[in-house]
Amino acid sequence: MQLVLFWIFAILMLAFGLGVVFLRNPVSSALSLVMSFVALAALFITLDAFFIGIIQILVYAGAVMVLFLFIIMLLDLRSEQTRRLNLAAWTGGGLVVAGFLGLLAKVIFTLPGFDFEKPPISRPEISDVAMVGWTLFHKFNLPFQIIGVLLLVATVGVVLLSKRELK
Amino acid sequence: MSPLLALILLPIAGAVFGLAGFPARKAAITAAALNLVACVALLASYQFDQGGFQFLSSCPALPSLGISFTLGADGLSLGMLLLSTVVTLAAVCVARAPQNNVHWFYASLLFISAGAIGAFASVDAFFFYMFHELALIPTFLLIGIWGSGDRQAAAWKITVYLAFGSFVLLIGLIGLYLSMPVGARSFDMRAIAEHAQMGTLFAHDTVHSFSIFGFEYLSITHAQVVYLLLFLGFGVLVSLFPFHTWAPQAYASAPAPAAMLHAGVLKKFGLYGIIRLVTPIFPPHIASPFNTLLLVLLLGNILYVGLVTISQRKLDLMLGYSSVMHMGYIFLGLVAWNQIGLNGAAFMLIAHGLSIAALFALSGELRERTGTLDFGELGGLAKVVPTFGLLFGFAAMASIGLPGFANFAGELMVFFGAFSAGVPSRDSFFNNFQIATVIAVWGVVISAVYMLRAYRRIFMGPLVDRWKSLAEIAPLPKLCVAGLILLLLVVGFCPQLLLNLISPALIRP
Amino acid sequence: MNAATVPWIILFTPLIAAVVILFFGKYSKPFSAGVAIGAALICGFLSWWLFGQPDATVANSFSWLSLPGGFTIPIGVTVDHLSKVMLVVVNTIAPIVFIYSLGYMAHEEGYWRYFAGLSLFLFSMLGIVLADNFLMMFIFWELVGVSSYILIGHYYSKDSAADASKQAFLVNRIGDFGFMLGILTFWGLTGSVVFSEIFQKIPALETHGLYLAIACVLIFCGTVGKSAQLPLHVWLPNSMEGPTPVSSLLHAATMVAAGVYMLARFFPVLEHVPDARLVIAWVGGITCLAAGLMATQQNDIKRILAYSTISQLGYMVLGVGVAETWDVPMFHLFTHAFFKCLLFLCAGSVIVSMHHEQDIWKMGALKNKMPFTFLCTIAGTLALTGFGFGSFGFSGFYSKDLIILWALAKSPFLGWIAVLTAGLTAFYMFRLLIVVFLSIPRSEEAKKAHESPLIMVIPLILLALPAIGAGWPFIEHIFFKTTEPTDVPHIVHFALLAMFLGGAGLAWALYARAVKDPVFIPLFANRLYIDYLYTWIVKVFHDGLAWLAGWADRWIVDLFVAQIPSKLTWACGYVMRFLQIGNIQAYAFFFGAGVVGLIYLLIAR
Amino acid sequence: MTPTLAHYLIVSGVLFTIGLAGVMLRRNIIIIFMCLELMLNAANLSLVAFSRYNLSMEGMPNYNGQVLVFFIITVAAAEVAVGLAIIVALFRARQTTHVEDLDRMKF
Amino acid sequence: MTAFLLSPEFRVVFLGIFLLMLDSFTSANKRYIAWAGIIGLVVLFGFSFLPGLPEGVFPAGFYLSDPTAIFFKRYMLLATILTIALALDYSRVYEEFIPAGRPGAGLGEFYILPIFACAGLMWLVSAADFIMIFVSLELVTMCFYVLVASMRKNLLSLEAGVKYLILGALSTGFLVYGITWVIGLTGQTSLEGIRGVLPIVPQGYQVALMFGLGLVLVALGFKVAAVPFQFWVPDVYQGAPTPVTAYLSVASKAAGFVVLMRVIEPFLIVPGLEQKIVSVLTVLAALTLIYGNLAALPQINFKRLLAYSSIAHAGYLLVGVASVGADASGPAVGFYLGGYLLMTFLAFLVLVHVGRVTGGDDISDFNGLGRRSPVLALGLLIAMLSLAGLPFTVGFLGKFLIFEAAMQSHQYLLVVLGAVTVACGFYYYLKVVRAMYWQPVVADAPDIAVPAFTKLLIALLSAAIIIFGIYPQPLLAMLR
Repeated sequence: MQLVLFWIFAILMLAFGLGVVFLRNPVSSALSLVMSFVALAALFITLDAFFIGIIQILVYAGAVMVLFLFIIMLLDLRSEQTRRLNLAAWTGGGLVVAGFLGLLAKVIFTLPGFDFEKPPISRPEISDVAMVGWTLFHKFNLPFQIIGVLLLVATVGVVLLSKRELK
Repeated sequence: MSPLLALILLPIAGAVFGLAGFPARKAAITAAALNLVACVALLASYQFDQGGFQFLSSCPALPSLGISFTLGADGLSLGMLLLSTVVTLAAVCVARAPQNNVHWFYASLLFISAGAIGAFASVDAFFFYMFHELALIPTFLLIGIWGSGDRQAAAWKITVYLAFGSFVLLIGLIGLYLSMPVGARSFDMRAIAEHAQMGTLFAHDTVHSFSIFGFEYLSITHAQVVYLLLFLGFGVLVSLFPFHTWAPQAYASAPAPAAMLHAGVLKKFGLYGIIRLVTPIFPPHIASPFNTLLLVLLLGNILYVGLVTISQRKLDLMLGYSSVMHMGYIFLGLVAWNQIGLNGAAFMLIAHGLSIAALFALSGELRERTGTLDFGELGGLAKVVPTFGLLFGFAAMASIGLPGFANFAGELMVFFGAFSAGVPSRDSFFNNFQIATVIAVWGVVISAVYMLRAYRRIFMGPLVDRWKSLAEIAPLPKLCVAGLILLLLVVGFCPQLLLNLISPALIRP
Repeated sequence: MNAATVPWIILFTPLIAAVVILFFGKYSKPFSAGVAIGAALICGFLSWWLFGQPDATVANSFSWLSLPGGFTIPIGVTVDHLSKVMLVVVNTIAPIVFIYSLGYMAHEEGYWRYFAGLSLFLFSMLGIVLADNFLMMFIFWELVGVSSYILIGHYYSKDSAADASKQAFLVNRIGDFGFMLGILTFWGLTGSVVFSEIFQKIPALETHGLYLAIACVLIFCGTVGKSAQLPLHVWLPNSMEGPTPVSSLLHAATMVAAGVYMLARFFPVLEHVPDARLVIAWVGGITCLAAGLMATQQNDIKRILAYSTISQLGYMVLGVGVAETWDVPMFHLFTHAFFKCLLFLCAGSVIVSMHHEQDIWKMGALKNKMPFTFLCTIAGTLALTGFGFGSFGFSGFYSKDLIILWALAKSPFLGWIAVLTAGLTAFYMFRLLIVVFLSIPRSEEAKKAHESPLIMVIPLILLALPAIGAGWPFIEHIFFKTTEPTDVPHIVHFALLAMFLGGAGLAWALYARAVKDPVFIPLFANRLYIDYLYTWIVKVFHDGLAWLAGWADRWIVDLFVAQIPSKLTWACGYVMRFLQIGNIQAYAFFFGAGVVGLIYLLIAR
Repeated sequence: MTPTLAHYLIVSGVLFTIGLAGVMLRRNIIIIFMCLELMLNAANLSLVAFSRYNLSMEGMPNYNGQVLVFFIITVAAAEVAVGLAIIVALFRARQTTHVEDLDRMKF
Repeated sequence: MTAFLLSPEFRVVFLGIFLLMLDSFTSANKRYIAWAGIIGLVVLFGFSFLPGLPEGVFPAGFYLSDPTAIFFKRYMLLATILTIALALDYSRVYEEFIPAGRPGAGLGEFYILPIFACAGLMWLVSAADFIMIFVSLELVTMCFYVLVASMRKNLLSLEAGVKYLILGALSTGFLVYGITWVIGLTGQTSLEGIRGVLPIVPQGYQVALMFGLGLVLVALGFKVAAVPFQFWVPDVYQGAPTPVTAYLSVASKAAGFVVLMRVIEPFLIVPGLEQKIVSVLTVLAALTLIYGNLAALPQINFKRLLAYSSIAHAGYLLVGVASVGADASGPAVGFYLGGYLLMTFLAFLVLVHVGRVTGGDDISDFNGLGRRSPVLALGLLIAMLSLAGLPFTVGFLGKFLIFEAAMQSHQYLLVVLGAVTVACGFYYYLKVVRAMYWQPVVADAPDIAVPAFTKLLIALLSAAIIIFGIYPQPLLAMLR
């Protein structure tokens, strides 16, 4: 059952991922990405990472992708005009992708003992939100603060980059 | 504080004063003259009966690597210092102030001088190396800005070449450093020599084998790598064949004082370095496999470059090539690996420095006057500028090793040294060294050919009309060149004067 | 003043004179001449004084250059019979020629240069004479070369003089090349360069026969260069471009004889090396014949004498090769110095009165206008041709015949060559005498010629006396202890007389009335084409090789060690730059490719 | 029958590769940017899978990995904000979002 | 907690926030903000020499306070000070290219963002945990995205911003994916933990571990501009505002090297891995040396030349990293970076002034600088000589130490390559010297006036280059 679900979501995710790459219209691409993220969130949930799954939908599929769509609309981007088909780029890209996949395959298939089933969690009653939160605030407190600074910088940066010139 | 530091700082001070707005030429001449006086004073206060390095002062610079700023001088370095200061004074006096950037011009000259003096006064191999490089940029600027002919190409060539050579050398020095036992490593030349004597240098020599597809094409020990690197590095700096092509071009393009300083003093750095850091250190079993190679190369200098010199049609190029050629003799003395050859080589360092400086001074003067150094355009000048001709004749004769001049004694020792080299017993004759000596002696004929040919073309024969009103050499350059020649004659008549100074530093078992 | 210091005084007086003249000579002509002549006279007196002293072999040297390892080059004088004789010869002739120069050079420029050069020459020559070791000899050997260079090039504005001086120096250097190698070889064999030490060790080296022979032949190269033996003789005739007194002193009487002197000095070694002496004898014999042949067809008065000098030097070298002691060649050197010097000075006298015309075919019938010169020339000619019979003759008669006798004794072939050359000598010398002084005047100058000033004539007379009598046995025995070979047939004396008469008669027959040369033998007139051959060799091989090397340096060596590496590097950089194509996609692709490559290196290898 | 760790790793690897392909092949900067997000998310998937399968000693998922995912998502969001601001600025100046138009600087 | 918050990084962040407020809530002249930033950073720089915080106040395994970290914290502070100083001189040019409602708007951020970047960099050099590394690296990168693209009216700046954004994000992707694998396989996020676990990690995991580490190396290679991940460098350097370029090429690169050395260190204890890592680093170093030096030869744009030179220096530094076998390799790299800071900033300082007057940054814009402004020319001369590696400059000693380490660990190939490429370096650095001193001045080019503060900076930097080039001990002592 889990396996079936896994495959469903995995195939959905990959298919929409391919959609991002191959759809001409930016809007389609963006929507495809949203779908892919949603499928990904589902996969997270199959891994018992509920908090991450929710965040994925809220932050990614929600906020981030809305931003993308908003910008695409704002800039009024049309579907990518077929300039000339860059054969070199496609062959080169294809080769790199094939190479990377090959290496990945080698890595994964040489790993011993990775085909074991999911081990049961010892204390399923503890909510993973609590655990993530605890880890975040206790163990990873310093990085968390740094992330704060990072968000501040991003805010300032966006302001700086978007100021309009008053004529 | 060692008085040697003053010797290094004086030219720099002269340069700084010049740059700061004082009359550049006067500042330069004053600094150079003071430096010469200081050097002579040092020589006078050197304790000959004691020998060894004196005027020592040391200040740790990089203790973790055994590097300290150590100054000191023994007889050999004093000889080189004397050469440097003498040639510097001559060069600065001979120099004609250019129209633009006079202060930079003199500052560059003084920096070259400071670099050379610093190198010769350093006991620490690291600083010895560093000081030499100090002169690289002034040379670049001097040739590039105030040179003549194809100055840009020449400046690029000499700079990039020397940079390459000196980094090869640097690697060699590091290799030498690393072949000392851990914990006792040092860049101090005395320490290196001591290690060599006690056998702790190259104590754990490792063999590196290089193979390609299983075929081992090179098997070489660490010591041999270091030896080759040092020889190659120093060789490039000294224009060992076939790495010589930078020299003639650069000297031909350089303004006369720069050529004097570089060919006369700075280029001796490499040979001095070999005397200090290669000959006393490497045991024959490491060095001897390369003897044949080195002999072939230095014969390339003597024979092949000699022929190239003959084919030159311009005085400046010819002098440049001739200085390359003479390096071959000095190398021969060094490779001979024995007392006589070593002394001969060291002796020639100084003699050649003086004579080539005199020649470049004269050729520079000539170029200033005539605007050309082409043999085809000159002729019969002795008629109008007899003193010029006389001085040039003296300098030319010195350079071809006429007895009575210092060069002769040097060449003689080199030949004797080389002839007796590599002979285990007097019974086995005609090994590589002797064959090389035979060929090298032929070089004496070759150098006579090009020098006399040049003299014949420039000063003899019917006077070309263009030069009927050529002015005689000015008093100051005349005095300088005459001084150089006088030194050559004094040392040539009594070589023992110089040998007493340098030979205690050149003892070989 | 004692026998130990006098040689040093003799040696250095001329040097001091030269330096003084160099610095102050240009201000006053008489001063230059005075200093030089004074120095030469001092040398002359001291030499004679020294000659009168008994032989004493005291070590009289100091170390010129010595190294801690035991390598020492001394500078020292050796005062033995040989050097005393040579001192006398040199220091007798030199003042005479110096004085003669006063007249000859009276109107020339570069007076101080000339006298400084002469003094330098005298210094160098005396150094050779007094040297007690090979290296000292080599040093002065080179110095005479350079003084010869200066003096030949006295008229440096003339192309021919400039070329001649250069050639003289270079050819001598070629000889010195061998000389130096010889010194090195001897040093290698014996560990010393000092004559006396070498002589001591030579007997022990008999086993190294080949090396010893090679060493001797290499040393002999020095002689070949300096004494103008075949094949390095070409410079001597050309050196006649110098002022005539120079030709007389350097290139006839003394300097060129230094080679023979050196062989004599070296004789104790040569005695042990018959192979080397054979080589020496042959070179001498061939030289004397070839130079004699060449002399027959020269038209320049000085050149005739020059070839004659070469020929006579050939005799001397032959003498070294065949005689039992060094006295034989030295005896000829002794007599030759006087009469050849005399002949040159006579020629100089003629040349001056002919306003520097040197072609004998422009002269003629000068005997009445220049009587003293004529008589002196006759004396010189008879001395040179060895006129005499039985037990009386001119100086050359004694010395040259002695060499011929020894040659016949050792090798009949060489002996007969020498005899034949004697006939040639008579022929070309009488040709000169007849054409110049007898027959008819052939130019205006010849008609108007007059005797030279007294200052030139007196030296002629001073030299004529020894030219006539220096060979007389009682004089000879003061200087030399010659012996004659025992088993030589007496017929040779008649043959020699016949040769003299034949040569002289033939010359009379051919030239007594000739307006221009009735004989033309291109082979001899062109000096056996050797000069052309050398020119060609130098041009094609040496210069060609040099040109090739120059070309190679520029286009091959420089190409490989500088141009190609630098250009190639630059080009590589230039091409690599194009990877930086500016396109993000391309960058991403390169990035990806880099990732794949790096990971591949890490995990797949 | 449940999916194994290898399943997740393969899927995430493929997703990562798809993202990489998109970066290399698409010409619109915004889409390239989206593809970059894909890559980050692929990494997230792997992280979560690892954390779920390699339990810590207490038998709980390795939350360190999940925290990293949290950080990645945050950073990605910030990055998107800044990135889109830059892209908008570019579009305002150049009226294009095509990478091929960005070749003022090269070599 | 107070001690924690008063760690050097937080002080810097507080300074930044304070300045931000100053910028927003007062209408002070923006120059004062810059000055306040400089003074604040100088004070903090001074603080760094005071006795440090007690160990143990930081979460174990996250934050290192070893000498290297302390040295590089000072390094980052200094780099930031210099950047802001440079920005001050650059402000006139910058102002032209930012759309602003009132004069000086946007300048404040231009001065303040480097301070936040500085905090990130300081965290980065102390980071001992992959998550920490990731987060602080992103903080730095974020600042740079903004700074590079901030001259929005300058198309080159925008283009550079986009290029940096895309490629930077790409490298982040690889970094994250690599970290995923490393964390996933070892279960540890801290380097300390990984070091502890590695010996017991099954043999079969090694390939996957190398895969992960390789991807991390890729991302760090991107930061330090190692070939083949250097493609962004020339374009971004050329397009970015000059102070940012300087900052990027010094601070970001230095941090990259620190992290690189920290990250590979735990893996070196496994013999099989060590050999592979070293050989990969060797390949990277060789490629970087060759590419950086050779491609610099034909450059005519000075900024681009400096970009290639920065790649070349990354090559020498990688030689040092690849010589990890030698105990001196860490200090050598540190010293090299220290020298690199001095000479790079000196070069950029001169560039800012020359660019301000000539309006261009081609090498030909430096023609006759020796005449137009002897001070600038002398400064640039020293910078170039030091970059080229001429003795008596800190650049030479850096190369010397690197070569020494390399020889010690028998990296002969790299050493020889280094010597050859140094010769190339002489060529292109001296091209600038040639322009300054050989080439004639363009007709009626005015002399360049240099503010006193800049003169002081040039003098200080030049003096430091020479003094540390002769007496490097103080720097080296800090590193050991």
